[in-house]
Amino acid sequence: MAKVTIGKKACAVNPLKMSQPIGGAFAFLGLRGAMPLLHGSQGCTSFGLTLFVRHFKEAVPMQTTAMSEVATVLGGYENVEQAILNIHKRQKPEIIGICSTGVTETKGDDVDGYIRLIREKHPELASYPLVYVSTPDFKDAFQDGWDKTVAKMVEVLVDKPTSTRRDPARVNVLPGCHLTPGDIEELRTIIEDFGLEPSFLPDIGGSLDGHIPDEFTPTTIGGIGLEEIAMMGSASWTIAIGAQMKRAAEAMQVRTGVPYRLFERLCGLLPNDELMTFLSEISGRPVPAKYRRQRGQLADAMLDAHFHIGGRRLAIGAEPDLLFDVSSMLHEMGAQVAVAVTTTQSPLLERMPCDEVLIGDLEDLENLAKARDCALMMTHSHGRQAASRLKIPFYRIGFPMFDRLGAGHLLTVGYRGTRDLIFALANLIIADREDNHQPTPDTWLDPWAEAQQAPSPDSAVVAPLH
Amino acid sequence: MAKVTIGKKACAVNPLKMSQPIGGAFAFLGLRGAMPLLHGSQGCTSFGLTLFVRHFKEAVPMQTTAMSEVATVLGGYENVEQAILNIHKRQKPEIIGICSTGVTETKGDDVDGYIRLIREKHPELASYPLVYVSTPDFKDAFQDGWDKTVAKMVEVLVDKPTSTRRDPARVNVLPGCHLTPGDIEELRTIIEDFGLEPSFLPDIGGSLDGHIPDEFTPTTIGGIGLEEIAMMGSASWTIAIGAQMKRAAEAMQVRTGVPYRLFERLCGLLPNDELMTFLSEISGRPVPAKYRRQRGQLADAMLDAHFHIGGRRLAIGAEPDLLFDVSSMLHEMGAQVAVAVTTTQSPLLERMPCDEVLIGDLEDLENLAKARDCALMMTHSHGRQAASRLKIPFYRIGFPMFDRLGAGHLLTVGYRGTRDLIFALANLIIADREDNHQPTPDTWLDPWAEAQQAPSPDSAVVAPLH
Amino acid sequence: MSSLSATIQNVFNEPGCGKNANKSEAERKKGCTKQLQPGGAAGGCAFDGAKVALQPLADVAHLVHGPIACEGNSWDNRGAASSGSQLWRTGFTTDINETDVVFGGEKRLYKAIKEIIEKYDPPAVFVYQTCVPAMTGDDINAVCKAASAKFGKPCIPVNSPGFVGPKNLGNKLAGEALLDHVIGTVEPEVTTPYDLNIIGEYNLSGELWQVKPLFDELGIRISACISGDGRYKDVASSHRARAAMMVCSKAMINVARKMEERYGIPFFEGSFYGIQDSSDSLREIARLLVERGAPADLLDRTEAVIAREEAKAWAAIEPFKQRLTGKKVLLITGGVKSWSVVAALQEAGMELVGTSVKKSTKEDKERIKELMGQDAHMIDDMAPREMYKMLKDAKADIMLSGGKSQFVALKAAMPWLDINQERSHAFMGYIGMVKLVAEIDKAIYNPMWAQLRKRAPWETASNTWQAKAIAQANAEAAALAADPVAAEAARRAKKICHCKSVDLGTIEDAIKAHALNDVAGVRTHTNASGGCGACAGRVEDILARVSAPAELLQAAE
Amino acid sequence: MSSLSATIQNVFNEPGCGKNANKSEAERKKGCTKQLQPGGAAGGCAFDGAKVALQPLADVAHLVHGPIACEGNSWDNRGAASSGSQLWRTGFTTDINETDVVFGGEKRLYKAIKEIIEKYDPPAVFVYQTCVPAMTGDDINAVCKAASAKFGKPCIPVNSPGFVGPKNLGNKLAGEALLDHVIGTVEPEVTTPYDLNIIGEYNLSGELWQVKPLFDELGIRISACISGDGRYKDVASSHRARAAMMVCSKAMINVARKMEERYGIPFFEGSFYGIQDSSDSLREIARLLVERGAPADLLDRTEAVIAREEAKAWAAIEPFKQRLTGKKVLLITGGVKSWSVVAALQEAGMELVGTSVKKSTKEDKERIKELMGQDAHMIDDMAPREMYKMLKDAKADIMLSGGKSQFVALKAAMPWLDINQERSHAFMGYIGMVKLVAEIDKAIYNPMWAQLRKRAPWETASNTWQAKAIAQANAEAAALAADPVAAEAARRAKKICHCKSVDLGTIEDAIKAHALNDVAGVRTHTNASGGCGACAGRVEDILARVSAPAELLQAAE
Repeated sequence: MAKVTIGKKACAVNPLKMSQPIGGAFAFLGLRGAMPLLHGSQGCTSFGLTLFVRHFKEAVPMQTTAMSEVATVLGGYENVEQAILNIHKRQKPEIIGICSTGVTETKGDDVDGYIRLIREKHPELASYPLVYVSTPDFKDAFQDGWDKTVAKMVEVLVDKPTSTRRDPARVNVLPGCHLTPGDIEELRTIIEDFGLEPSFLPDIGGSLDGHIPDEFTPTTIGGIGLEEIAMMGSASWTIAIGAQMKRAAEAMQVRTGVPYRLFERLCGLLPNDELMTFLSEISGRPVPAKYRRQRGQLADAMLDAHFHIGGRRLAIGAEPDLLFDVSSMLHEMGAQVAVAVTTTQSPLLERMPCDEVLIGDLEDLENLAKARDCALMMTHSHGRQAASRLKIPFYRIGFPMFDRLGAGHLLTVGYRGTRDLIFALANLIIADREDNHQPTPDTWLDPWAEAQQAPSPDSAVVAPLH
Repeated sequence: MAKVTIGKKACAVNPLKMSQPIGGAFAFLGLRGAMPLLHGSQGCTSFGLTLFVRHFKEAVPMQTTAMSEVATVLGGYENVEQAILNIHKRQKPEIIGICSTGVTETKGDDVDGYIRLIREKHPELASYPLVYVSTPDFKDAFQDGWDKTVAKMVEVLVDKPTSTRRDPARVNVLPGCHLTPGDIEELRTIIEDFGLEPSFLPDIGGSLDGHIPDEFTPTTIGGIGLEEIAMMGSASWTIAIGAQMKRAAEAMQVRTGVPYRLFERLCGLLPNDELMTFLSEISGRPVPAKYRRQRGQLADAMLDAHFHIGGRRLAIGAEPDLLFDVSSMLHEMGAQVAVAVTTTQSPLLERMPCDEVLIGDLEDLENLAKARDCALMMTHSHGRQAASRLKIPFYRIGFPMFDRLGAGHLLTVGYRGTRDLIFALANLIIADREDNHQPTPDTWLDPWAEAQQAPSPDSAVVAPLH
Repeated sequence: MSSLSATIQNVFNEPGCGKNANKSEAERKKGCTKQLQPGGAAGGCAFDGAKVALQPLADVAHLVHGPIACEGNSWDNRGAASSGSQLWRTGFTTDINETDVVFGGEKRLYKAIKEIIEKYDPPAVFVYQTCVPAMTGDDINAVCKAASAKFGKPCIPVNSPGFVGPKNLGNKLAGEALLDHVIGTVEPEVTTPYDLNIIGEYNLSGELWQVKPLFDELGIRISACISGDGRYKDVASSHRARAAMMVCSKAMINVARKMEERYGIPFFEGSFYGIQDSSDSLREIARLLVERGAPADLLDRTEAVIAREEAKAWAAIEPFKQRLTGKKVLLITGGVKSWSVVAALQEAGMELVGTSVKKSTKEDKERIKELMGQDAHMIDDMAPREMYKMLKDAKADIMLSGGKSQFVALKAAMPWLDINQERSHAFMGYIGMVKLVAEIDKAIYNPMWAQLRKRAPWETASNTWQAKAIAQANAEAAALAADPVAAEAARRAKKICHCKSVDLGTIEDAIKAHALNDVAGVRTHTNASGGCGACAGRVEDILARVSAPAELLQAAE
Repeated sequence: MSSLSATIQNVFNEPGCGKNANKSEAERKKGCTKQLQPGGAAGGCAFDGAKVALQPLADVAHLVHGPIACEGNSWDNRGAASSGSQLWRTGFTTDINETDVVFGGEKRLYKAIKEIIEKYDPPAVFVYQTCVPAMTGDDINAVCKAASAKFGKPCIPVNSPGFVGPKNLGNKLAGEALLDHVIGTVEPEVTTPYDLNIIGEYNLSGELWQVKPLFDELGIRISACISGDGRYKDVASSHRARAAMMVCSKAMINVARKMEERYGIPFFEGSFYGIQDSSDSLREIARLLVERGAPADLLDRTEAVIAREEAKAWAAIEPFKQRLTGKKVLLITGGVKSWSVVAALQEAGMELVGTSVKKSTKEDKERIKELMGQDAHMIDDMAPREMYKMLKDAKADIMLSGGKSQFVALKAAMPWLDINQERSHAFMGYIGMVKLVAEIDKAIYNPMWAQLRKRAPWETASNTWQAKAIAQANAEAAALAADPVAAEAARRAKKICHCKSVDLGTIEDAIKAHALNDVAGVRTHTNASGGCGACAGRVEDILARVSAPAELLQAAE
């Protein structure tokens, strides 16, 4: 059981965290024909927009209510109304998703009330899909914005089922925000290979996978359509991925009675065994040969890689679900998660496979990684400065990844995704050893100092299993 | 049209080339229950074996006729006989594949004659599958050994069709030795997604993909079975991949009448368009949506990456088919293939997308890369020393790749494989720029010297297209 | 009136601003805060603008007082280069929480400054105000004052919360912070007659270093660059420079003008984009320095350097001529770049088929006409689909623009080159212009485009998306052609003022109805040009076209 | 008799070889060239052995004269470490072609030497003969002689073509090349009474550097290490050393013995694997050096170092005790390692459940019994499936072995640690042994194993492959148990001599039929032990078991 520590600094240095409104906006990007709208000053949107554009290397739709100082003081009704009208008229999205920000939450704008008023005042918007989520910047983090937004989507967009009959082939999937478009595509293929028909809410795999679109459109391209969301109540199961999605899965169950199965992790051997077992059970089909082979390949990759990964001290900074997923997998490969830094509370924190989890920033990650002599750093692109100062290899996980290409295609789920991640990390470590840790005549000049640094046999982390 | 130069040095330094008998043995590793047998001294086998073991990180079956000095002088009949008998008795393979080596070719052993004698002398071996290929070390290279062996397999193991009826769903695939197990798996999936049933000869995807085997077996695990090979004459088409496979494809056509289509490359946008078109035509099915998306993703990856890859001078060392494939793709992305070194003759050499191709070694690759100021080196693992001396990024392609994990899963074929390769290369270049080429106050102290180094507008390589 | 409001008002009064010159006293007071249109705005806020302007100051700590969004979503995202300290790339924020919102965040801010000084010991801490603490009333001036006194270290309040306006206002508020709290607070250790300030240059991709060797050669010393590769002490003592160059962006014109006012440092607006501009700027620098007392031989030495560098640059461009002659370039950028790079491109044989004038001044447009002829295709704002059609119609070979339009060009399989802030290439000075030509050559001749323009196997000639887009545009055009009423409606629906969302028809009607003949009149009657003022030029064009003929018409009747 | 044959004969006569000691004069002449079994052999050839032995000489060029296979398939594949020149990692080969095969390759070889000297200027070129040019009659001795004369640079012929025998013969032929052409050819610049040669140590993973600091502390100077991190000049002048340590591998015993013969350099066989061995070796070095004239205080100083290092090593191992006590280790390796590391493992609380004796001498086995008791499980060669069953039956927690058996262990989800040549860890000296214990701890406690041993979702308890393998083995055992005839047949079918493929039954029958009582007799009658001689120990065991009771039986009858 990990001790959860909350950073006590007045000044966050090199933030790990991003704000929850853009986590909410991100969720809307996984709907077809959507326009996310942040209710705040224009900077709130432009910073978020820039993050997404640099991460996905795509044009990304996102709008702002463009609150001025005066509007902020007077209340944002007019801005919300005008924004919705303008967007509805110009970009003609199928849905507008609205997230509040720090400015408008400080004032206390009643956006749900505004929307009611707007619908009354403009009959053409009476039943126009508008989903609002309260996501103040000064609370919680990116992941929270996503999970609240998906839960709200379920509550607002999913029809209550009219009959109790369920379609046995249909499965809802509620993916956490730590999954990439590549992950979503992989899961889609896996689920379809069992003869099931998945609906992903949201479906960033369809919208942000970096394909060339068929037309110029000012809203999202791809993603799940509203009619498909409406029908999710007729599915036989909901699969939720990441502890953050429990809220949305429960909302779905309450609203439609569709039972859910939560997979806290999909990186690693056993979590995917569980997924395969579950899919096999609900589909009544055996696990396809492809995945049997892939399991063998993963096991083999673990064996090949454990010589390199085993015993390494790692420093990982990520949002709770991603941190739990990746660090659990690496812990299971014998690595020591010596430093774990995250952004926000989660029921997972106490179950992290390490002694301590810190809700903190990248300065903490850097200082702890240095103090604990870590051999590898994993976090989002902003960790680049820290890793370079510490002269240790750096593996980018999570959002944003703005300084490398292909962020949308990174894979961590499934046997195959786990295999590729393990190879990538082992190869980083091998390269680092070759480049920076070749033995020299001086390596053992003071051998007993080095012996002290050997993995402590008293470490509570590496507990005997048999 | 590239000028083909043959190195004139008496001493090869840091060889790029590997010998053709182990290329032949490699082909046998793609058959189920096979035992490759090198007719030579035991070192011939043990060096090859070590190469494969270190590349695939797997136990690999391979045997030797263990020629002693005396046996070499007297002729190897007894050793061949004893080896076959021993292997047949102990490992009980379904097939023994025999390749000659320099020693036994120098003496001039008539192995085909030996085999006839052995079959006569040992009735239990009368129809036992024994395939022999002549592969002297002092001629040709790895790739040649593979292609000769596959052609021989076709001649010996494929039944002549008894009827003219063909199975429209069955497709033979003859992959070059530059494809990895991961490439083979990708192609299998692609072809199956068109409703076709491919037979890969050889099928290293089934045997060397690094899965955990179901049992301990002293022969190959997985790979194509003899009964499947025998039936290849009833397929409707043969797909040959890499110019090296023309020989085998023609052998197949001569023996069985099955027409073939040669794909010289499968890395890049247009080559895969051609593959898709062909599969769509022969299957009568439209291109699956999955590949339509993947094509868009590749096009998008090319756009994202061309800023980084375009204009870069590259040094590539590889066997002819792999060199042609990868360098063509990179040339099409705007890179300059400034140095191309290969191992052996091929009709492709003159068509390489560069000014000159040298049949040479890694010393040549290193010296030319230095002289021509290349920004990236691509070759097999043995290039590591050269790249490190030149302080330029290094990307491993081809065989062997002994200093990193996951060699068997590297992907270069298909839209997806091309996409991942492009991202990997662009990211290497980006990382190198960040680490080693940040602007400083001194960067432009002598600007006009730098201007001279700008991509020459007179380069014959980058010809205008419109 | 709060001190922030006063500062903003102060900025609005900027006499150095070309746009202001077009306004009446009353209008000027209304300010140039772009009244953004909800649901139709893009671009950064004032905080963003202030941070962008000051962050390249490399050795100071930039502390953002606000919720995580302001710094967490945006830090370390600029391509400025520093030759030394990298502290500017460290993200500092108070990351205020709910408690701070309710009870105020001043204490946290004070502690944050203390932590930074203890851990990083920077020469100064810049504190950026953001919307939420501005609303809750956190007084960053007071906190900074207290902290400066307590820690003996300058703490500079930058009062530019996002909601006060757009990015360009933020640039100027950043300048005010420097003027109020930094510039003139330290005396330089040495001064020379060759001391120059450069204002509004951020050293993106290190491009200042493309020019600096020429300064070094001429003995010209950069006292302070505000703010690229800048150092606190240099900026604080920059009031003793002899002259200043204000880089054309106008982002910090208030700094240049007030330094002239306060310290008598003459300045000129110049640019190092383009060969001619580089030479002009060098000449102007030499002239100002000599006027302020530098030895007169500087002028000749400068001319010699200019002659040599120009010759080398033209020689380096020469070999590209054969390959680039006749290549058509579409230039979508702002301000001076819409014409300053044109000469070099033309010298390399290229033809400009269009240039954007969305952010251009009247003078900019004159220069364009001068360079490209009266028929110069000047482009206002355009939608992606229109841009695509335009690219095709104009048969452009390459588009040069900022990152914003890159995806349109790339998705249309058009060569594209970033010439705005996010670019990784440095294009300043003589060598920079050669580099630009070389990069254009590289982009145009990349064999990739031919492939990307080919159809996918499943597409027929008529179902490519490009074909569909063109067909749709053509169909719309045909429909309009067939229906003059609809065509006229479409023409009149064209948006002229984006801030106030005023269309062409409304303006034309107002001009005719009220016989208007100036922008102010149009503004009064339609609200057009009542926002950022950027459309004043367009309104003038309309006035020229509509009102004149109307008078003629009346005369003729 | 060619000079190569003479050299080989010479090596066969090696009196320092323990195996030879067991042979008659005539047998010795037959040589120890392992008569390899076609279709049943593994391991490298004589060329491989020669290259392995010499390649760690870091500053010389190693040129392989032969077709591409010999060097192209094998270069830069060793983990030896050099503290300076990396030339040894450069692959040089004549890569002979068909023309060379037909017309001879001597000219190409000569040119190759020339090219190397011109381009790389090494202190010497080592030329390795391979099978094909040996067959076609290329005389590398002559070429080397001519080249040495012409270029004034030692060119050393290493006459060890692959087909003359196995790897270990090649090691010795490499030694002969050094004895014939290198050692004693240069006089050292300085000598001290503390000069030591180390022979047969390759500095894999740099592990010599785990011990060297102790030498440095004691003032002991390594004159030459043959060949790890070696330099040509050091080896050439190594004949002036005072003493030598021959590392137990026996690979170069001929070098040690002949240097003693020729230059009076006493040597001992020692090892730095294991704490006790390290101490013994240090002691022996000190003793030999003092005997040869070094000041006697070296002995005391050495004892002090030993005491300190042992104490530190045991202290460092102590904390692992709690975690490793009762852990069962299976040790599959060769020679001294089969017992030299045992003490440290036992000190850390581990239990040895088996050790391989395939390559062990009689003395090795005695040491094993001493350490592990009379019931020590000594393992000969075993098939992978048997090994798996053995691992399971013995309930071993980890297997230590060379790379060859790694895949068996790993695929069976057994912790495994490489303690042979390919390992990336350095395990020499005191610190090395602690590292070994730490690595064992790391491997055993890796949580991965628990996962890998779990069933895949589609497997039931009975259809896992492990279960199937065990079931099959058990079924076979049961079948044998139920059928005494078959069981006896199986017992008798066990291969004793792998070279000559002689099974247990044949040997037992021969012993009984001819009342044999020594290995030579068994060899005469069955050919067993007529190859590499490694099975002599096994034959002795059989003799002890079969012949004695047979006599007793006869006596009893």
